[in-house]
Amino acid sequence: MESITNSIQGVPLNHYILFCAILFSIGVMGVLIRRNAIVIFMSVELMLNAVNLLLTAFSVHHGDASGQVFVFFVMALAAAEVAVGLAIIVMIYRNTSSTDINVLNRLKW
Amino acid sequence: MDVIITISLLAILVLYLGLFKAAKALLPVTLVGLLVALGLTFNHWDLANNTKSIFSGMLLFNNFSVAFSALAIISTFLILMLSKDYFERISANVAEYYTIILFALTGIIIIASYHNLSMLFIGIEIMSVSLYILTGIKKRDYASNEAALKYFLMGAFSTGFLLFGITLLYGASGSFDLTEIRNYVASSEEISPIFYAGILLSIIGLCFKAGAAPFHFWTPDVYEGAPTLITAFMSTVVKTAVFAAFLRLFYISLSSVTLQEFWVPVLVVLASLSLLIGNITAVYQQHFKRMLAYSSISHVGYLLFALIALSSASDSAVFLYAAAYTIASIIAFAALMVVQKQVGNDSFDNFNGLGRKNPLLALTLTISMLSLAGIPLTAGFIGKFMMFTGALSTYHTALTVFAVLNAIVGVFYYLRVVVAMYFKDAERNELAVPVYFKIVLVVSTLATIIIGVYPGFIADLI
Amino acid sequence: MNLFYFIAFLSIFFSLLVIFSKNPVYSVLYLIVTFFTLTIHYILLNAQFLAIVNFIVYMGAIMVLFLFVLMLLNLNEDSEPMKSNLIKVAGVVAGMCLLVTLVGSFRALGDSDPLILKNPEIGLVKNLGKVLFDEFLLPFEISSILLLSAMVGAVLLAKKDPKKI
Amino acid sequence: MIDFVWLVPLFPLIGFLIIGLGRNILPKAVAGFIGSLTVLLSFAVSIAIFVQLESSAVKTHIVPLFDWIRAGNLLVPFSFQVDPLSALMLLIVTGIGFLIHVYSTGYMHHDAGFSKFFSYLNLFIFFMLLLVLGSNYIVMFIGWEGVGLCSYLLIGFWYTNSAYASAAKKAFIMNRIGDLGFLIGVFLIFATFGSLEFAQVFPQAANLAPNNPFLILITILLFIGATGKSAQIPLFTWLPDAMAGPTPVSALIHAATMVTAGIYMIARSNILFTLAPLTLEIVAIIGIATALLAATIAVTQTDIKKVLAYSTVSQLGYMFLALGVGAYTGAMFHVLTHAFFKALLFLGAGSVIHAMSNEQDMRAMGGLKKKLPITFITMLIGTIAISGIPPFSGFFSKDEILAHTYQHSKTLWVLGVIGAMFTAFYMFRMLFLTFYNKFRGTHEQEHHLHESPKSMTIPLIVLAALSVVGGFIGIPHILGGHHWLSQFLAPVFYQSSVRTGALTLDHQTEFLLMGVSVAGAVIAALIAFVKYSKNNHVPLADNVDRGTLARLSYHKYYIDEIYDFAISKPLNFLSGFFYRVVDKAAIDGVVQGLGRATTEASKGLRLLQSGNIGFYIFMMVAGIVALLLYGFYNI
Repeated sequence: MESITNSIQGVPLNHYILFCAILFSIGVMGVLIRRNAIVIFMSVELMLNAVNLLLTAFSVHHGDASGQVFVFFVMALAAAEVAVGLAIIVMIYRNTSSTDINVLNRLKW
Repeated sequence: MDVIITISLLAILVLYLGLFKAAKALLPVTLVGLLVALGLTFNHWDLANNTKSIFSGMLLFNNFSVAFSALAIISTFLILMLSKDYFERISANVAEYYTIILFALTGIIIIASYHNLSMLFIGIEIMSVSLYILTGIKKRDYASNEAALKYFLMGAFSTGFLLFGITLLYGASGSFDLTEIRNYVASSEEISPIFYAGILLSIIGLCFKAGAAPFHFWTPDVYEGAPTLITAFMSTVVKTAVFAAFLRLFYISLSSVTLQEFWVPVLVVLASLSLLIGNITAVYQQHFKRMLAYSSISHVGYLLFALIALSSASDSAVFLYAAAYTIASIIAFAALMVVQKQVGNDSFDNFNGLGRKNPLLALTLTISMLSLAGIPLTAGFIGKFMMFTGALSTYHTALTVFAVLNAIVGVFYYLRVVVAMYFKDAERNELAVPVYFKIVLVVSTLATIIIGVYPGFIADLI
Repeated sequence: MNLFYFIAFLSIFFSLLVIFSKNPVYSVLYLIVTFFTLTIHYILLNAQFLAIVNFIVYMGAIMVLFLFVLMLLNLNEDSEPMKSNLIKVAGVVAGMCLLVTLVGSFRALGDSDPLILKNPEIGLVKNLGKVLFDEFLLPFEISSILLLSAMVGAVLLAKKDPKKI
Repeated sequence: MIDFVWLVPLFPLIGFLIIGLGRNILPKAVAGFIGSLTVLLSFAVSIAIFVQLESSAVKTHIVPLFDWIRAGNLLVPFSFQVDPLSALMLLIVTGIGFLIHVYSTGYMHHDAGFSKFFSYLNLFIFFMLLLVLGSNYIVMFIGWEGVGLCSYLLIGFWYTNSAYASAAKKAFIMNRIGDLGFLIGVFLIFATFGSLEFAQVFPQAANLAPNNPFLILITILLFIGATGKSAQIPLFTWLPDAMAGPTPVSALIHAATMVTAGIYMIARSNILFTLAPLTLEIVAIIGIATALLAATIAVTQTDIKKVLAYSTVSQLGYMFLALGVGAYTGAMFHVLTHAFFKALLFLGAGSVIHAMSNEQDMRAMGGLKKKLPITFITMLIGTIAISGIPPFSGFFSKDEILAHTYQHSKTLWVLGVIGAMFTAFYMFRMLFLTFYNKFRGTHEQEHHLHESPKSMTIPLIVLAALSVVGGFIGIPHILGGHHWLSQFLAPVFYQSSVRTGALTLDHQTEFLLMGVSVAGAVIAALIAFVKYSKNNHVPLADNVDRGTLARLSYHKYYIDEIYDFAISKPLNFLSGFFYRVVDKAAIDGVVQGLGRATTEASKGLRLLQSGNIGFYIFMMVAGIVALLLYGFYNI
């Protein structure tokens, strides 16, 4: 274990921030370019994970455990959100036989 | 804390009542439970106002929290009084709806009393997840489905930003505790740039939940698609709670002068955009509910004034405005539910001639509209007045002028329904207004006028 | 040190595949791989507890749920309508703008302190448990409301109504 | 009694509540009785207050009720200020309000909405009293908004007619534009002086140097508010349309009380305006321009109420002229006398309309002198009073205004005299068209003609008496009086009068000025007499009755020709031009254009709400990027 963790010695904190920002932006991009509600939702999960990693990095940086505890809460949230979100998608699929978000635009103006 | 426990236990109790098919008892039990919670809330009232945070700094249940929790509980109480026979028409699982509303209320009380960003986050998520479900409870209704999906996808998306913001605040300051964050700001010579970015992203996340432009896009569609009772809940209790959270974060942690110089311009832009988009778009709406949705965006704009002019008076300004807005909106939604139920459609034409057939309904709705429009001697005027004087005392003259202009536009569309009720005739039958509705209408109207004439007793609370 | 960059590269690569693969099922699979690389990141940071939770909850439970729903709804490549190329390009451009502004406002391209494991112990279950059940006890308990609410709601929404009411 | 001033607005409020809540239960007689009684009680209290104030050494009393708004350093108490100015307004509002209530019991007797009408009327009185009693700008603003609301409700009272509803809407929009100015002005006052209490703002303002830019801005904004409420250029077009409401409403709201709120407000804030000479100049110019414009339009109107409406606009213009030249007392004097004779004229017109079975067109009237003797005599008195012929009340107030104007600027004075001539002309025209010569209506109408009931004629007689003697409270020194009103109001205008100085005309000039304006009025009245009574000229659309003309003697025909060529044709043209182009096209067009622009913007903006989630998220991301860019440049 020691040897593995040693391998991050010397990685600047900024590179973690940069990396997580990239992952986060990829998630945003996914939300923007896909039409399937499930894939959009998956992209949102990607965004959350990027933030989780960043939280952990900060936690390690500050030597403070609360960041990692927070990640734990975020995962609980993610589980709850996934359950509800997928239930909504299933419900809609029953009514419209589609998960395409472009089909759903009757409410407008 | 006992309030949170009471309400969550109440939720579970209601769930069990549903299991035992005690459908008749659901509403009374819920209402009684809310009254108990309200009593417990007032129990926390501290005249000296020097409450300490509890649970290792997780919660700070001070007078601010008491006031906002009480407002949330009272509004929920009033809204639930409108729910008699409402859920039964939608689905067989009535108990679950009460449960989820109560869970949402728990979340709301948490975000009115958090003292740690993790509590803020969990509170907001309890509230949001419950609302996603409530929006979609008309399972076979296409509009409700669509609203639920829109709300859910955009809500989850914005949660990402809120979370990112919190993360950055943590990354810079090394703590989730509001006081620690303030100490970081006060003690560090140079505040890290990621802290600023964290402020921006938190603003984005909270503005989404509150429905401020340009993060408002979900509001009209979701409000329209969701069942009216839930819309009432969302546009009143939820909005108030988000602003309580907003205010707490900014007042406790981010109120230093250098930071204010940074985020005040952002909020000025967001507030003006919200005012503009909300008011202008509402003008052309043909349906009452959608009009209310757009107008709620504009009210977010007014509420943001309190943050722009952040001071010790912001608490009572937001509280007063939120109370006025909440009460008036409850009247509007109650009237809307009556019309929707019996006419089936909420376009303005369906309000024609109500003044003659349903004088009580028409009168209360008129007062509510006057209050929303900010006409003097109603609560809404006091709210707007506090907001505007606050903004002026921090020399945001141009913004105030712009807001006053917008308020004038607001008068137009609010009075449209009044004109329809009194000045247009239509052959129509009297609408039956259930007793529960009448109670809510009369109580809320009285509250609107009392606050309007004598705001002292409520403005001095905090 | 190089291990971090290599894993980071893998994460980015697979996450790009997630959003660009046409078939939603592949997307899920790539996402699982991405999450696996993130698990490795957690291990690198010596956040062992999170690594395990990430592995079990995310890769195990959540992604399987996704896959399950995809299979249930029988969504494959044919049924997924793609957005027009213009929108795709616009989406990518917007995402890049977001990235640039994010990074710019973080000033993340400049020099900074290297990340040092000041206290290698914090990520261990023993230590986290102490913090979680002491300082963060309240949020932990409150989370149960969140989960309960979500459970009730998910059942409520996904359940098929016996008859039209 | 002064400490019980809150009783004054309380009575009408109680009346409103009783009538409003019991409007389906109370019989008409009871509703009318309660409505009138409450205002009478207020009037009694007002008299008591007035008497006490007159004898008391302290002229300004603040009666606090409760602390209304307290936020940070801002404290807005709900309190009333009793001083000569508000005591005077109290008497006008409650006194004339009472008479009009009594009148309405007769006038509205057959109306289905009788009780509703009285409840609105009482509510109006309540708000009007708040407006004049408030000791700060916020209480004043409440009254200001409240009277606007009541006026809106009352104009649209017969809402079944869509033209009436649209008139109500127009009045509301124009008033909102004015209110906007007022409100921003009030906010600026708060920002500048840190308070909204009159008692705190004015002493502070008195210490400022004249032409302070803030003061100029504040006063201009307040004046914009006044133009909306008091129907001045450019926001005057709502008032003629407001005649759609029942006639007692026109008399009470759109002649005697509400429309003078703007003058009251400026008179109240006199020190602010005195220190902003630029604004005063604007006020004077707008005032005289409105006076002339409205007077020319009134010349060709054929609807009896429209004539009176434009006349009101014109007289309000005079009051603003008075304010503009610093004659605050003169303005308030004219408010008072105008309240008497214009309420009288409106009520008289109402009596005529009542008798004519709701006919308002003067072309269908004529020869009513014998059928409606009381109405005729009282309206004659009113007409003489408004024309400024001594010794009736209008003479004194108008003369005072013109004298001050002369001292200020000769040009304005000339214009003022011309306006006064117009006034005399169109008022006598109205009188002759209505009461002289032969009846021109249908047989049914002729058969139906009757003098109005006592409840309507008694207020007319009282008002007529007041119109005759009302001017005696302000007899100028040169006529042997000592101008009681000016002495009474002196404490209110003290700070201003120190700066502006008194009237310094010598007696000769003053007599000359009086002579000119009286002569002008008499000549104008004579022209009207010749044209509309002797020659029986009826403003029928195009065709002139040649047969009638042929019978005229050569000499008179000659005069008529000259008159026609030199005065009548251009005048008619001008009047029509102002009516069609300025009133209808330009001002209404702009106002409607603003409304339409908002609607169009609304149509456009709502397209943003496309219903597509992808688009929404895209917009959100755009917003986020914009915010982050801001962050990038500002960290």
